[in-house]
Amino acid sequence: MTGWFRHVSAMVASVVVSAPAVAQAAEPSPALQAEQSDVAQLPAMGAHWVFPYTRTTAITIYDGDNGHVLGTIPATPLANNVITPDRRTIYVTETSWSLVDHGDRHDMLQQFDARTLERVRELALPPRALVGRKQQNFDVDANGKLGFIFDLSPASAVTVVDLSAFRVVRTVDIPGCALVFPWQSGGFSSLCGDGSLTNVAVGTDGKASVTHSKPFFSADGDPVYEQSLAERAKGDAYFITYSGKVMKAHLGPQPVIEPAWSIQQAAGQPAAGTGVQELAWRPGGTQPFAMSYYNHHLFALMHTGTYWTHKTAGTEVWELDTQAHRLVRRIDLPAPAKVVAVSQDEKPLLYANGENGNLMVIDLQSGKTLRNTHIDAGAMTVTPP
Amino acid sequence: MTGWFRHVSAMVASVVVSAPAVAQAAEPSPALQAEQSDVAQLPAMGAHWVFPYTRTTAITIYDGDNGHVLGTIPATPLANNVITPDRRTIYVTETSWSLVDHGDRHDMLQQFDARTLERVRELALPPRALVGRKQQNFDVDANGKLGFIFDLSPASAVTVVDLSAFRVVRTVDIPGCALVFPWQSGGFSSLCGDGSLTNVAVGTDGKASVTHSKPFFSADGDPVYEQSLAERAKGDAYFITYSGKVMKAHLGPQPVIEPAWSIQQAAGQPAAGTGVQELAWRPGGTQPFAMSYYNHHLFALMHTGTYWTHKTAGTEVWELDTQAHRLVRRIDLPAPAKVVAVSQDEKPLLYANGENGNLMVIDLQSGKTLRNTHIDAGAMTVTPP
Amino acid sequence: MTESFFDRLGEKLTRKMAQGISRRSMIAKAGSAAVVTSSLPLLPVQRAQAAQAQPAAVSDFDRRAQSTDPTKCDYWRHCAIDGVLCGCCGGGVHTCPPGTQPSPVSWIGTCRNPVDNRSYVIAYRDCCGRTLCNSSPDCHCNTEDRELPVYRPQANNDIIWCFGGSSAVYHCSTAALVGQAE
Amino acid sequence: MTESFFDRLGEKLTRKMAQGISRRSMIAKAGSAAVVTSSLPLLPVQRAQAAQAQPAAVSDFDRRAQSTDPTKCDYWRHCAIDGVLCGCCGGGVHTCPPGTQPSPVSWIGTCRNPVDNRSYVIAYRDCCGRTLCNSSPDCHCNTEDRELPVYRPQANNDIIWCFGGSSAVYHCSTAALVGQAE
Repeated sequence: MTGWFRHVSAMVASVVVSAPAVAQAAEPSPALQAEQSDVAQLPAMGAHWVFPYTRTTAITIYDGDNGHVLGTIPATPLANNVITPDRRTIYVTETSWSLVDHGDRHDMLQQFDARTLERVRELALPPRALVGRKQQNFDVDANGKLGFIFDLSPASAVTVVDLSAFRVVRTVDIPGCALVFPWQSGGFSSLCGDGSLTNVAVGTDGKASVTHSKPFFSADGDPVYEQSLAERAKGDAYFITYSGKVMKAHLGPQPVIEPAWSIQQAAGQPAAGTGVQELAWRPGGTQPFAMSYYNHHLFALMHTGTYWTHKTAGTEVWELDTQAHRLVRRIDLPAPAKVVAVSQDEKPLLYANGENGNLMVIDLQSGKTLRNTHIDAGAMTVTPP
Repeated sequence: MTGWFRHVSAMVASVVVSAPAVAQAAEPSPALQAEQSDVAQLPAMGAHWVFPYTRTTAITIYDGDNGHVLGTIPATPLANNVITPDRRTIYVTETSWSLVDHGDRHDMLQQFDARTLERVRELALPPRALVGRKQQNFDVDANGKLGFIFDLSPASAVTVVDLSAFRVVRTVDIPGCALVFPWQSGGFSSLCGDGSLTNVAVGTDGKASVTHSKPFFSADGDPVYEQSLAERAKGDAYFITYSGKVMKAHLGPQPVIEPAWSIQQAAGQPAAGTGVQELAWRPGGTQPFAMSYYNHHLFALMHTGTYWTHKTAGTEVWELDTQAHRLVRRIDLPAPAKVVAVSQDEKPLLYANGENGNLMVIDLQSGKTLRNTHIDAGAMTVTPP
Repeated sequence: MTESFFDRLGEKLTRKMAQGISRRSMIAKAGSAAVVTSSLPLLPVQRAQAAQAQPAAVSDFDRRAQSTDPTKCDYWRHCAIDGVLCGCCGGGVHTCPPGTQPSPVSWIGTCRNPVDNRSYVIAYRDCCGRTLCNSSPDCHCNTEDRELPVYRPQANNDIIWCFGGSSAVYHCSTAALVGQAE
Repeated sequence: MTESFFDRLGEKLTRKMAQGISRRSMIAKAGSAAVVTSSLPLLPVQRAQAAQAQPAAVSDFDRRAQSTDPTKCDYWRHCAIDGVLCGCCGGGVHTCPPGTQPSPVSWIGTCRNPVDNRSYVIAYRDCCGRTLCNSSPDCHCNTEDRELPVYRPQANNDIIWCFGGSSAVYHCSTAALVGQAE
């Protein structure tokens, strides 16, 4: 592919047609000149680019400032993607069958160049977990050296990939546990069914050492969301329960977990419980949380409901100061949303994927809704780190 | 696949749960009993089943009488399907890549059992034509012995398949020509850019003998629609031009082509010409024609417009008696449609795929619209022969 | 590459689970060199029974559930289903559409039947091996009563439960009755 | 199976056609044992010029065409385009979006520029090798001026014009200006 592509790129000259300046001039304007086909390249990735999953075929890259499409990364409903901390590379994990719904199964890690969107290389993987898209199925550590890919076949495991050598280092079984929350470097933690963490350090020799933390939540009583947040740069995680309790953790072989605080109490309301008839503002969605890491403000999709509404779309986004444990503001959404994301600059844009397939873009400085456009947005949206 | 499937089918018992007769009886009703999973099979294919292409993933089988889904046949936008004359088999030609949009290309003929919808066998093919879906890309002869698959790579050819032995007999080059209109048996004709037919007889020894008819239409002046109709049982074709001229042909090594008649004149209107400003009722769509073969009534999607509107959606369906060359009736559609199809019984249902993705079902006896439902209907709909 | 190992492990586990052998013993038997925690999920039915031991208040879903139309999301057995109802695809509440295959393993929900006020264990078996069923949007459900994260896999409805079939491609979901929860 | 023969033939033809060698001579040279008719399509530009020799009335599309926004279906060059405009996908009117590849061959339309009232030959080159661009429905066009059936392939917009690339998967369509039609 690449060889042919270079060949064509070399063939095409940069002949540009200048449009006639005056439309209906008395003397005939010169005829337009022939054009050559070329291929667009992208500038360096901007903080306001946004990567929603669209339909069942692609991650479509939008410019959040003007709403233009910048490009397309192929992605079936089974795909997951990660933008590396240096924003130069986009990784996609993908599973496909050679004959659409049968034939040989291929589990792949694909590396895309963020400027050309060319598929630079790809790596065959052990079978990945085939579950709903979420960032916690696949992530990389802060220095972009190791990738962690959740497997479920149906036994739980994580495939560790050396991203420089682009090879599978090893697959680590994590029975009873799931998902990946990367450390700052050299490892990851997974959430377990007994309310604990399993912590896997991967040495430079490729060997894995595993520790188990004590239980700090109850999977039956008030489970931690799969879509809890990992701050790669610091190796921190923000574990959030169905009822809205937030526990900050510093991840590593011996994770340090801070006491829980309540999103609802931070907003001056009673802490929400787990009653199936207990009405409260509650988090929900397929990507219910996002964080602005420069000021550690948490954005949570909130709706009114009882317990067991953890997948229900949010009508508001609550911005919470995770250091002061207090509500900053409540943002009314133009339409109920299942996904929230936020840009990582200091003039942040907030993104929400509506249940109706719209991408909503809200300027967090002015509070204004900049756009609310149907793009067939799906269950996940990624922003550049 | 098949082995495992049989195994499961054998495992599952036919335990059926009877619902409690009285809802809130004073004495406690017996508890519901456990169920086993099983797999549905279909009855013999009914005349009122209808096979619209839905979204980009499937042919969804609907019961035209009640609107229920009966089953799903996988089909990408590159697929084409044929129901055999005995209605026992559904063939699908398909093209896929092992890694979704790259990797190894596979061109396949897949055979499905019409009752179990199991994929019975599949055959690797030479590269197929990747063009808009239409019946004329792939058809079989009236006795179901030979299949003809249009290739374009970009040279034109047709792959001939022995459907009993399930093997490729040969690929016949048809330079300058395209599509397949099957004969009653033993061959097919293709439309050519010079306004002629190329006729390919395939002998029992697998050898192809080719004849060329004289030009009978002008591809530049008033081309014959790709979606012209083939009546396999008789080896007849109804070639229809952009402007609405119908030419019946009996296909074979020496096709006999009858004089053209005008759809518009049959309706008491002036014959439509090819003027780019000439307003008339004109045929159009992605599947603009269908025929009830028991009485040879033609159904044409019609709209008002100038020449070069041959793909425009129809607002009416005109029913035309092809023997008397006269209009039977004009049927107003609930919404503009790009596809028309008709059931092949004597109490026919008319189907139309709306531009809005609706499937419209019209009872041709009463003239009533039975249904107008959003099903993400696409560019083609097949009915049982 | 450990692909073939995983293929085999997956297949082995699946078959054993389908035969009702405890997952704990299986994982121990698999003898993996890596981690074994104490947090192994119990067997589906055992777990569902354990959940039932807690006082069971009636959820909003339960209150509104109907027992007449199994092709709607509010049918009582669909209290925690995520996907397309097979009854809208040529199958039924415990029947896969033609040409698809029921997964031998499934996840488990507990739903209340409004007719007899009993709670039943429901096996949400996916039908697999064929591209997604393109049915009416009314048939796409995502309910969540007692649905737990993927680290409790047998109570999670986000997993494609197509282990052990010819291909793990998801077509639709059934809601077969397994037994009473009491 | 003649698969490899066709693979090779397809590739050879494509390369030659991209270099502007007549298709007639190529097919003759290919020396196929099968049919050769007298109805071979002319070279794209030749054919477009031939069409221009006929009196060219102004079509409804031409009358309504605009010359300012190439991301709309009524932009003058889009008189016979079938597909998604690459300008809506990160590309432009003659530019493929990043990560896709322009097909070396294309089909040909003749469209009238409302600014200079000249007719131009437009090469509708598809950009290939990536799943379909998911742009706004406004960018999905199906216009039909002078569009001919597939037996005149170089005037047909129903073909996926992705011959010769790494994969024949369709992403979007461009409308590059090739020259004046007169």
